[in-house]
Amino acid sequence: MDALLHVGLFLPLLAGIALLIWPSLGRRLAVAASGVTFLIAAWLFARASGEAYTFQALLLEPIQMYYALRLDGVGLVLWLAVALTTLLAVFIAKVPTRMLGWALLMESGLLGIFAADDLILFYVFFEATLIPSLLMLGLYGGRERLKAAYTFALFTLAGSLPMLAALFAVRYLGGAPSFLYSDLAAHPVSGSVADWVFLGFLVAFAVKTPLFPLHAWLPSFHAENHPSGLADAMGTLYKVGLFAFFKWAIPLAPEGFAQFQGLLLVVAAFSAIYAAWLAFAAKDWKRLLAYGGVSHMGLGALGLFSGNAEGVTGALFLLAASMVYTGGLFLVVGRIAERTETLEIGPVRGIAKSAPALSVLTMFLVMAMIGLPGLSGFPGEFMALLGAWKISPWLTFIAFTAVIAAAAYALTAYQALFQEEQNRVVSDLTPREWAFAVAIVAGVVLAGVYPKMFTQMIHPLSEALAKLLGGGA
Amino acid sequence: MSWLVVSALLFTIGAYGVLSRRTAILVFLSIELMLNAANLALIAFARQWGSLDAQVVTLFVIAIAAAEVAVGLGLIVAIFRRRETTGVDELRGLRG
Amino acid sequence: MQETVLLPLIILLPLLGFAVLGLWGRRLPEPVPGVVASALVLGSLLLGLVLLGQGGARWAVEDWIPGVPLSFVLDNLSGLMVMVVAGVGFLIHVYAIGYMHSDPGFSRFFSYFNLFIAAMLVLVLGDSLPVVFIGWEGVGLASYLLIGFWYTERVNADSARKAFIVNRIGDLGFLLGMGVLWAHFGTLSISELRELIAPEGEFAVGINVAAVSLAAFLLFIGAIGKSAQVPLMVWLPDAMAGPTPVSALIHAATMVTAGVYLLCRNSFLYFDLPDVSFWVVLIGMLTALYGALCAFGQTDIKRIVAYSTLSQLGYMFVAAGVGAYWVAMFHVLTHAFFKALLFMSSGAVIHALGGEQDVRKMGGMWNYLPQTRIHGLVGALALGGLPLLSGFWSKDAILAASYEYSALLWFVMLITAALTALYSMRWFVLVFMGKYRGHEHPHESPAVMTWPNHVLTLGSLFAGFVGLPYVVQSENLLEPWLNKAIVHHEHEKLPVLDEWALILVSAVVALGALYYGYRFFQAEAAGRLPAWFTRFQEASLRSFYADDVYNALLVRPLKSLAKILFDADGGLLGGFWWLGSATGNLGALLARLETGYLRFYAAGLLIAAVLLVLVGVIR
Amino acid sequence: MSLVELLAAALLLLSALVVVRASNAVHAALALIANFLVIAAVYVGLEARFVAMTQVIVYAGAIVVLFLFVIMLLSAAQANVGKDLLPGLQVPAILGSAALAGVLIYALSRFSAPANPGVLNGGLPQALGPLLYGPEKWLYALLLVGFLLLVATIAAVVLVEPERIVPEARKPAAEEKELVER
Repeated sequence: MDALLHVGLFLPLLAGIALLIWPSLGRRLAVAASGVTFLIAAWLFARASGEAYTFQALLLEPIQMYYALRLDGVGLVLWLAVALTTLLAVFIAKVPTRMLGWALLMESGLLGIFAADDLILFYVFFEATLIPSLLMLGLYGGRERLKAAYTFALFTLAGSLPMLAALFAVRYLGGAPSFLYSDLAAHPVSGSVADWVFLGFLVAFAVKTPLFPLHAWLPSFHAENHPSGLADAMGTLYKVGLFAFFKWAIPLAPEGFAQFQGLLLVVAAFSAIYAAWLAFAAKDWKRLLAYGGVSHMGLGALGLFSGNAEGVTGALFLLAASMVYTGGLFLVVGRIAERTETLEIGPVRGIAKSAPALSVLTMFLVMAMIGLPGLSGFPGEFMALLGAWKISPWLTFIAFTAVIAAAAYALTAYQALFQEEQNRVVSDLTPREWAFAVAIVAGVVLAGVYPKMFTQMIHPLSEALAKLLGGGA
Repeated sequence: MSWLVVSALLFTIGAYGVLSRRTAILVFLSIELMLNAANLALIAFARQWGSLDAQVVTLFVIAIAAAEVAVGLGLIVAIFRRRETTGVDELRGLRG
Repeated sequence: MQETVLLPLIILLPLLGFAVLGLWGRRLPEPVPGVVASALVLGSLLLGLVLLGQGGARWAVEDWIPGVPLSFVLDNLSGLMVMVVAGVGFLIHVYAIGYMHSDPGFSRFFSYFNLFIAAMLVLVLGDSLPVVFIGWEGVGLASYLLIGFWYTERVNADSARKAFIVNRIGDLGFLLGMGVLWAHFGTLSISELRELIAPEGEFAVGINVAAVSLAAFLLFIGAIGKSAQVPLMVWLPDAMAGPTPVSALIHAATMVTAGVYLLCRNSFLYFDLPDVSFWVVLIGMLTALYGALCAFGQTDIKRIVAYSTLSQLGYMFVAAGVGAYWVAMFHVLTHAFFKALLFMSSGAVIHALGGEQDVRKMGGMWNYLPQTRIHGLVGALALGGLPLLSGFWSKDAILAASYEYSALLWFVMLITAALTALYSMRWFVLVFMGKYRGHEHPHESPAVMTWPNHVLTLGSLFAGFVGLPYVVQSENLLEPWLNKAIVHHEHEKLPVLDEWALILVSAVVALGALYYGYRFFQAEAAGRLPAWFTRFQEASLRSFYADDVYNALLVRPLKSLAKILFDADGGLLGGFWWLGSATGNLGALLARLETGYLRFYAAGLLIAAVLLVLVGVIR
Repeated sequence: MSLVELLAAALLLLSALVVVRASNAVHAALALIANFLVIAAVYVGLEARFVAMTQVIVYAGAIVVLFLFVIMLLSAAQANVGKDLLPGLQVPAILGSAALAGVLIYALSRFSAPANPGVLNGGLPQALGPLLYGPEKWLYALLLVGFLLLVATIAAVVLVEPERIVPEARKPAAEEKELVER
């Protein structure tokens, strides 16, 4: 099992490097590598027995840093989501071959983020993933790409620095013998140190969640990225903030979390409704999806910060699910943009007439995004709501008015593109796109109809966190 | 004790030289003066404490000063070749 | 009650139809998708009846999401709804084979239709609130897809979107209601909640009544949205943009009654909460009156019927509010028959006139459509409450129940009943009486459309006899059968004399109003109406400006605020950039200290040295 | 303080003043040599004989001579070249130096030597050698300094080397066209 863990983690990296050196290897290699990675993730998921897959090797003796991997239920679910989305993305996106290589590099980084069990290792993966993401934006982005890349880099780095400080503080002030999660969790910091440590993590992870007002980099990031949606899908996967809060920030400084909980709940609720509202005014698909994503993560954050088992499970489920459907939507929008040569909402209308299957696929993903029960968007949102209501009914009410707004913005945009008088004839799904559609529909329906498959992996860990926070199950 | 005072005065004079001289070579000379003042202080301390370590350090200072002079004068020559001047005030390309 | 995997099969059959028709339907020749879809619905109906005959069934997956089971139950209450949904649904499917003939989206239509049936069955059979909610939103989706079925017309797409969004407002109430129940009772299974809250026909001791009230109220908001009650009624008339079978099935017979069903299914929340029930009654009463008034001014044949649906839904809510849950379900049943019949007769007329929907260009159909005229007449009379027809019995039951609640309520409902009789006659007279005012060549519908209407006509005539008042039949069929599945308070029966008096009054009022309406609206057909009535009709046509008020108060401000915020959000990023350049400027300011004069720096060094030594010494 | 010592101190300060005030750079360099020689003498008096020798050989002998060479090479004997761009610095320079002298002397006045100092053995090579080359003390520092001298030598050579003609930079290869796959 160990070997599979490492293969899964580094195969995309190697394939990505190979693609960067020899682009003539082509998309086949990218699809094969991410396909194998997905199979490994699925195999590990299927074989999961409740015990996590772990591996440890001492890497840097003087500071007791380990190459430590731990793939527990949450990690497995997220691995599955990342591997599936990346596979779909490199399978479908029409991009220069080298860009596929960068995407594979990102995949390795993302898998590492979810598997790392050593805080330094986590930090390394967390930051290393930034590089391919930035390069994709900088190399293949639109006209304003450099400004967008600056913004993205500045926000991320401004977040990382406090996190680096917090990372050392949590070990040395907490008195842990190493950076291993188990050691750090056994020596949590307390008092005002905990506040500062949590604040440090908070800044870094809020950028990546993203929470208001640190979401400001996101719209331009998506709007300027390559129109194929590959980089956007990978960027969606990179929104790992909720996971990072769950795995690191909250368990390592629970007292700090308790200090900030009220504020965080307010911010999360505000993010949810604010972004949903903005999405309504968005004039192009990518900004719309960007704001929609912020809104969903706001709902997820509300669940996570409520700190009880169902809320946390909901948040993590929502995170994994939104990776797939938001990523998928970015890719589909990319395919549409290729046909209509614009991402703007408005100029092209009525294309459902000539591309019915495409319109159904889009409608399906849009419905998943606005949380239609029976699709993967719903269970996460719903559990987040159940958890959040216990903590703060009013905030829950305010935040979840976002589901009304979601229907409004998503259907308005859908109508503008697909319905009304036809003014453009486009081609319908190609066989390749059919394959993509079948895969993503299967995934979204499976997670929506039988969420138990995933929640039973996540829930025990959420319960553990809730217990740590004193809430109980 | 008194040599320490002399060393302090020498150092001050060197510092004054650095501030008042306008050619690079003379500034450099003043710096050598300051280095020597420091050396003198070290030797005086060595005497008072009876510590040979300070004398060893003095030797190092002399050796490093030699290296510094070699490089520093090389710089002055190279700059002179390009700018036809050794005036320190004229060399102000690095300003905010 | 048996555990059986056949129960989800009831749902899976139409779902299968949805998937198969959606994927491959376009390759099938025309009648095949319709036949397949109808057959599957019929299969569901038969399976449901068999299981019901065996005493009901249940099926569950525990911990579908943590703490919430995926569970279905078929008891008498859901059984009745299965009969209505799959039974009437089957008839309308058959009808649609004729109605949608030669539409390019023929197979797509039946695929959506099957999706709707599947979702509605999930809603009806669900035994845990999230499962009900799956169906709840699923029917919303199907409704959205079908209203916007002819999506190339902008107005259709707009109507579909409006329906979905307005429904979502109610859905939020549903969601939050579940949040309350979860927070206080830790379960969302309906049967478990029922055991916890009302174990023996009474609220359990020490229960948090405030929480139950809140949950009940929030769920009621969900019901308001789905059943188009005041103030969320604005979507239903616009929903008539869909094909007529859609209006018949979704926006008359089944989906819109889901709100009523929700109240009855969760009657254990409401039966002991007079405050919340008062709101239910009030909303229902307002809706009944509002719908009836709006129906007078409409010129679209389907919109008249749509407003009558609003009004009748109001009746059902009143029944549920006063605690007569079986009566509400009774009215759901009879209403399904006669309202589906009315819509499908309208459809037959529209079909006969080549798509014309304006009643001002109709009239005289009595002479052209020998079968549809009977359907239309029976439908209108049943709606109007002609004694002995199904509508009369269920409406009478509601009136009796509201009389027990309050005489004032009874009076308002009676007035509304009179209005109902009036506008149902207006519909009939404008469509069927007088001379034809259009230029088409009307022709009767094919058999595939008339036969379902025959069946519905029988239903409209006789369905009322399952729920006769006790003075006529001491124990009717429906009440004890339904009450096995409903938590409710036993009411004192009215004295025999009072009961007869009420029946008599409503019969007389209905007869009188029907007759007066028949006479009065022949004047409209001839274009001779009193001026006050014309003015009233103008306001009524615009549904008393509800849409305008919403647009002015909500939609436009929210939209423009969204625009403002969107720009402001760009400014937020600008704000971060400003922070960056402010730091840069500070740096530039400090950089001015870097004069480039070597000796200036040396002087700085000297001063620093002096200070350092000073600090070192003094310390 | 003996008379000789006072004389030496006076000579030191005087020659230092000449170094910083002389208008001819050659004079300044010569005054520096004088200063260094006097300091060497003082070192002898302070029981640092090996250091004194080094001072004479390295400082007075090599370094200052190097200075003289450079002055000659650049014909830079004239000390006050060009315009004084910072005329206002004179007064602060004097004041600052005086302040520095003040605080330094004040600092020294608060300092007292230990009662029984160790033995210096006249600062002879026999005494210094073991320290300088003893691996437990200064050996590695010595090696490092040696290395530093080597680097400085190379640096000096590179710095004063006449400029070479740099061949024209290669033009960047035409940007590789990447394949776009369907």
